[in-house]
Amino acid sequence: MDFDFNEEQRALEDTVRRFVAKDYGFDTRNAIRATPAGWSRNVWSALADLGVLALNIDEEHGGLGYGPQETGLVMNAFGAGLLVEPYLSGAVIAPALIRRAASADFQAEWLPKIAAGDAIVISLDGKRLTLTNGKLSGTLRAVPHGAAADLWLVAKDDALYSATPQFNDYPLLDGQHAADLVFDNTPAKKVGAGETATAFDIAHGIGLAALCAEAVGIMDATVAATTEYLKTRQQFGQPIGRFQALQHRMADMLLHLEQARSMSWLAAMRCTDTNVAERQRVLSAAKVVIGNACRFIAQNAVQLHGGMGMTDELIVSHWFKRLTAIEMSFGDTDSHLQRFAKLSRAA
Amino acid sequence: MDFDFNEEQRALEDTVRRFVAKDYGFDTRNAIRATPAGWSRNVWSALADLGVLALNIDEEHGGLGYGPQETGLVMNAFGAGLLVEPYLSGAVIAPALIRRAASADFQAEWLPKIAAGDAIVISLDGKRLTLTNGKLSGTLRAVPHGAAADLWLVAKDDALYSATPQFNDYPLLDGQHAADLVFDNTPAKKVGAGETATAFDIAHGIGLAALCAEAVGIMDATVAATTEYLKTRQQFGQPIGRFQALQHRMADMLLHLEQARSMSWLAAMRCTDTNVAERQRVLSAAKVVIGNACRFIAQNAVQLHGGMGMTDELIVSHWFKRLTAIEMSFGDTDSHLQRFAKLSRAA
Amino acid sequence: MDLNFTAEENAFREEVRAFVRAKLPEGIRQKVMSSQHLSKDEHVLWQRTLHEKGWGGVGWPKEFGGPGWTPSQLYIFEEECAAWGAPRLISFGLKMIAPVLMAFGSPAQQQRYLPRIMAAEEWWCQGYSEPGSGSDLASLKTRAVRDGSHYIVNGQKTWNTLGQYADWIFCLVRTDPEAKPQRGISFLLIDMKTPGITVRPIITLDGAHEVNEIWFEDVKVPVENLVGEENKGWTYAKFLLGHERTNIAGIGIAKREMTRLKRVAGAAGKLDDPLFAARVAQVEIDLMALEITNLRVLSAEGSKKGPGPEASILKIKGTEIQQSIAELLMQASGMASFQIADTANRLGANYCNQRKLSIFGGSNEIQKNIIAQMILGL
Amino acid sequence: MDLNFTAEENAFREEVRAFVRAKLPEGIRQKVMSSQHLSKDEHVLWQRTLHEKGWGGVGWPKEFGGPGWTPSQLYIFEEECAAWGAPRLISFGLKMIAPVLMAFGSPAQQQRYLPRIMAAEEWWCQGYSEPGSGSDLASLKTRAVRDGSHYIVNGQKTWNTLGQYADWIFCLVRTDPEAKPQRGISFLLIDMKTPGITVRPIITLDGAHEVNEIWFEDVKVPVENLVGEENKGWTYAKFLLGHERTNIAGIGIAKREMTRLKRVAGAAGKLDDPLFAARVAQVEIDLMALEITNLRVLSAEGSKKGPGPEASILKIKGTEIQQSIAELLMQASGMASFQIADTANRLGANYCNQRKLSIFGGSNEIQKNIIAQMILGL
Repeated sequence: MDFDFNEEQRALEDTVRRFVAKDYGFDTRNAIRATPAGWSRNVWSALADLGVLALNIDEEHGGLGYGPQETGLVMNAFGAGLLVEPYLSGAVIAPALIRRAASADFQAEWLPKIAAGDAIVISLDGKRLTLTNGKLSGTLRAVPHGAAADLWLVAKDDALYSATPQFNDYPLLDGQHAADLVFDNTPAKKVGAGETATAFDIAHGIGLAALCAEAVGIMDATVAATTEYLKTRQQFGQPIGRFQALQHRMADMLLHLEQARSMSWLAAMRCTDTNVAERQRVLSAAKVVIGNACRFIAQNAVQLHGGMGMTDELIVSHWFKRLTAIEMSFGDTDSHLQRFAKLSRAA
Repeated sequence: MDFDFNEEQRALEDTVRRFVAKDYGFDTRNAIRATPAGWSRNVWSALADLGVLALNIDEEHGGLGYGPQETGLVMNAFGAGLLVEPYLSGAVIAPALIRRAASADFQAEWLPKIAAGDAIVISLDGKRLTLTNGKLSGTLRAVPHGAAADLWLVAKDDALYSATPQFNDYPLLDGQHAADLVFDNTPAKKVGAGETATAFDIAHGIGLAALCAEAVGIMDATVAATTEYLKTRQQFGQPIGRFQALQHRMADMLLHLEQARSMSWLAAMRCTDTNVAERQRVLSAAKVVIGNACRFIAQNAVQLHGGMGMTDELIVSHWFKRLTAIEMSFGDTDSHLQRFAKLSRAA
Repeated sequence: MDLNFTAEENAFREEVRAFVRAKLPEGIRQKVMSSQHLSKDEHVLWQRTLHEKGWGGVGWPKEFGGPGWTPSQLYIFEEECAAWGAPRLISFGLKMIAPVLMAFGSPAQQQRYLPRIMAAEEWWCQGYSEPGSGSDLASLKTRAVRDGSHYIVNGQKTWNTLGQYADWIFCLVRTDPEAKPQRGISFLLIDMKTPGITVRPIITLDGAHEVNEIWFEDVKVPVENLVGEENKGWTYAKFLLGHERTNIAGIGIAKREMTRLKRVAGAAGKLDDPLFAARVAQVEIDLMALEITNLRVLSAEGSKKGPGPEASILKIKGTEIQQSIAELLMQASGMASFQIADTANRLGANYCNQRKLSIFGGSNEIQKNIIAQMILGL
Repeated sequence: MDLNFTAEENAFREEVRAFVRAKLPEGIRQKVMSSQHLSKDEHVLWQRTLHEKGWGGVGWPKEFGGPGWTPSQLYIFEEECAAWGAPRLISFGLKMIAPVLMAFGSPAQQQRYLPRIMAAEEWWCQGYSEPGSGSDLASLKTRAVRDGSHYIVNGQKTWNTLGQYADWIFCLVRTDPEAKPQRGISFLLIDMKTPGITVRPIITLDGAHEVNEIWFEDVKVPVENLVGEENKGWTYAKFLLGHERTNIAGIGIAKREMTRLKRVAGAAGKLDDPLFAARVAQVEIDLMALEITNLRVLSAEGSKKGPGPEASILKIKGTEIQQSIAELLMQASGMASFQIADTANRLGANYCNQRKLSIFGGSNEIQKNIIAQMILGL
């Protein structure tokens, strides 16, 4: 066993952390959030320059050929910085799906564009859509960054299609955008076939592991900021961090954080496991631990910041909202707990 | 609304509390517990003299004609004293069942005996027994005080029977006894018919309300004893009750206790309600609140007593065990939570 | 012991119910039922509607023009109002400054201010907390220096709720900086139109403008606006905090929101999920218990003066329950609840906003200190 | 980063597994698997079996006759032993006094005591806590007064685990009552057969005799039984407490009991209850996470000396998980688990007994203090 990151991984982490610290401060992020699109093409180009859009793309297609561990390090940093760009959808999940489910031609055309920041692809689960005579119909609600795409991919009936829906874009409380996508006899072009469902499940799992890493990045920052607040905020003639009840609350927050960190690493490790049951079991366990941690840390960070935690001015309230959203995303805690129970019983 | 007890009720409460304080101390109780039967006929006679065996019996049958409220006051005191006699089964549930389900002749014969302490009747749910040609068969496990009876009553197929099973008596960790009762083509004599299932459900509900009151009596004593311990136990140069984390734990224990007390009163009020759904809804809610409180208060009382809470010498560890048993009796918290959810949805 | 309401109380409930259903405008009701913030005009309209009925002074004794209700009647009134979706009463005038003026104000102050509170002619706000003085309120620093017939006030207040609508603010100010913290505080009434007052909005995490910071820069306050005696303000402040805790459990609102939760969750199919259904049931049960606990406290208050430390039990459990319901409402609709533009439901924003309940009005941590020390004697 | 064990480690696991399965007597295994207390002979037998294999000094370096395992090997060993139902190693000798003697004892002490611990020829027990000194250990009062070549010891120790079997006790005693509490403590080794020692059983709430009180009345202890320097005992005591926390999370035992829980609950049909199944799943998930957290701490320890404050995280979560499993096991069998005579399962008694886990070995409250102060710097 080895719990250390190698030098290459550390360098990547440093690069991304420096980018967030220097070019993606809280004010910058809020200014981007206030624009109609709610995210920035300039930032996207900067991410391409950093190389992080190429992370999940193999070298023959212009990528770096990294995996979930490196993605996790990037997501840690983007989490703390509350990045509002469609990184998870466009640079993690979509390439993971394309690599596994699209035709060679499609890969050759699109993966280099994604790596270079020239195209954003959003992948969709077609289960709730109907496909008749090569045309898709149906509505997908609240798709994260659903309107930010240059190309939409739909996994449906063991094949992969591209199609262009109508959309209704809107901002969410956590600073991200989502869209309702409407397919209405929309022509669908087949761009891959075979093992699509498995590929989609793995890509989705890679996304879930990345989401877990984002949450850990936010929780790390939240616990640190709350600790710092307790050291500086004075009441009754001493820092409030001297009060034992608050100390114990912070200890509980740290317990949640460390358990979440462990499961985030395990999820990164197992999200590409070919054993379906084991992969899903670990991912569900990770989402449960991280969901519980999100809830506990978010609520208590606001509580311990008192009134200040309720203001829009402090980043802690924005971390709170993003953590709340993460708990509800990719299946909520209850649903993963029940999936785990079922898988664990079958095991 | 009126949350006060009347003078008659207060006098009853005083009598019982004085009895426990004077004649049923911790050592006396433990000596009784160490006997093979695990309870005392002498104490039973003393209870008859106090009048508390006549509580749930109407005046025409030699009783006092009281109800669940007065029973609750008695159970509060017996709870704190950890009474090991079969009061709940023999003096609360059985008379409640007999009054509602037995023939007039049977009532006239047995209720006065129960009131006078001359007979102990245990009532049983016959659902898991078979009745063929007037003979009962089947085994009922872990019946509280199942071996302490002079007469066993079985509610089966909307009629009430008396029958005499074989039994295997054993002591439990909480100081009470239970027995496995074996019916093996045991002759059953019909002693009442009609509305038996309803009568049994009401009698069982009256028992549940009384059990809740017993729990509140124990929790009251437990919270008081733990508070006292925190005031006297010194560590780090001060009473440990000065430590804020322990203060907040005690506050949480008090919250549980007061919510439990409220529900115990509501249960006493509604356990004879003729609206089945409302009666069961309140009783399930009460059991959930009291079950959660039992668990929280018992575990934390031991925790806050430290090593002392783990010893057999302190009464707190015996309260712990009885509270643990109560949570599992008459349907555990999960089962009542689910029954409540179902009833509440149907309402 | 009898846990049922009397026939008179039930008749009173019918009267309130009929009145609220007849008089509450549907538009206001819809906003309340979907967790939207109300405008000043909407609040004022409802208060004036109550006033016309003779119910303007909710919680006030008859001698000051109130309806003179018993605690049970007050409870029934608030429950029926909440159930049908009437606005919360704006408490700063009615339930905070009014009881203080009745107990400690001069007859002139009582006559000047109380009728206008009842008639919603003047809106009050609260000047207690400061950036450096939250839980430790007695450390407040806003200074008032006597200068002839005036006090000159300098300092800053914060977490001022709805002060953007206010005509008056009641303020705790330090008049003797040499004395022990609690001994040098006075209680002043300040006209919000006085020069030198600046109100700056604080936007909260749900994106709403509900609270403010207020700066005082050489604000001249006539000495007749002092309540009671100089340097005795801490006594009045604590009296006010006690009264603020009436109806602190928010049972009526919680019951309304519980009904909403069961409707929303049922429609979303979430009650078919046994875990979700169990969590809803657990909160519903806790609420049932708290309602009885609340009535017990009310009943005990009948004999005493004002709510005792038991109110801390109601504050903690009441806010926990309201927060749990808000959370379950959000979870029942999932990420759809996070749409900023969804003003018709606001379930995500409502969850965020309700986090304040365990912070404001004496944080739940402070309430546990009170329970441990005042009730348990630790 | 690689969260898999190496091929060498996997081979080692196979070796341990094969050994345990071949050598552990079935009778002992059955008792462990059903939460029964073991006799002294059974403990000794297992320790001697390990010793014959060369594994008597579990956790010890090679220079003192131990197998010299890495932290990962130690972890694997404990996990495999637990899984198959081997007895817990009796830690008082192996994991408490032995590391202290290795670090601070004289060569003569090391040669005298260590081999007999490894061979289970002498049984040790612990004399730390006193009736007035639990969490606040440094306030201990047992006195040792130097009298020529002996110390004369008077006082009382408590919560002494399995001292009824012990040949030796290591004791913290006060040798300088004038110094600050921590500065006047010494570390003594005392022969349990010395006149003046009385052992009184403490029966715990599950009815078992696992702990004792020990009285010392003019007990003569040769000065060569002092460990290290006089009045420096607090340093050695803290070192010991650090070592006590190796394997504190109890992952191996928790995994075994989790398997048992799923078997018992499945047989009782409780896994068909969605609420119960969810609670089992939650604990299983927490345990999965803690296993990784434990391995992370182990891995970080490789570079450092002894477990740091992170061990407090393992203590808290580990005991919470073990207690939850014990509770679910009890609930799965309901009141049937409360039969005193049911020695074949002891699920009720086991639940009661496991409450000690969050109290002993530094209460979980003390562990949270450590986390807040040592890790978070509050």
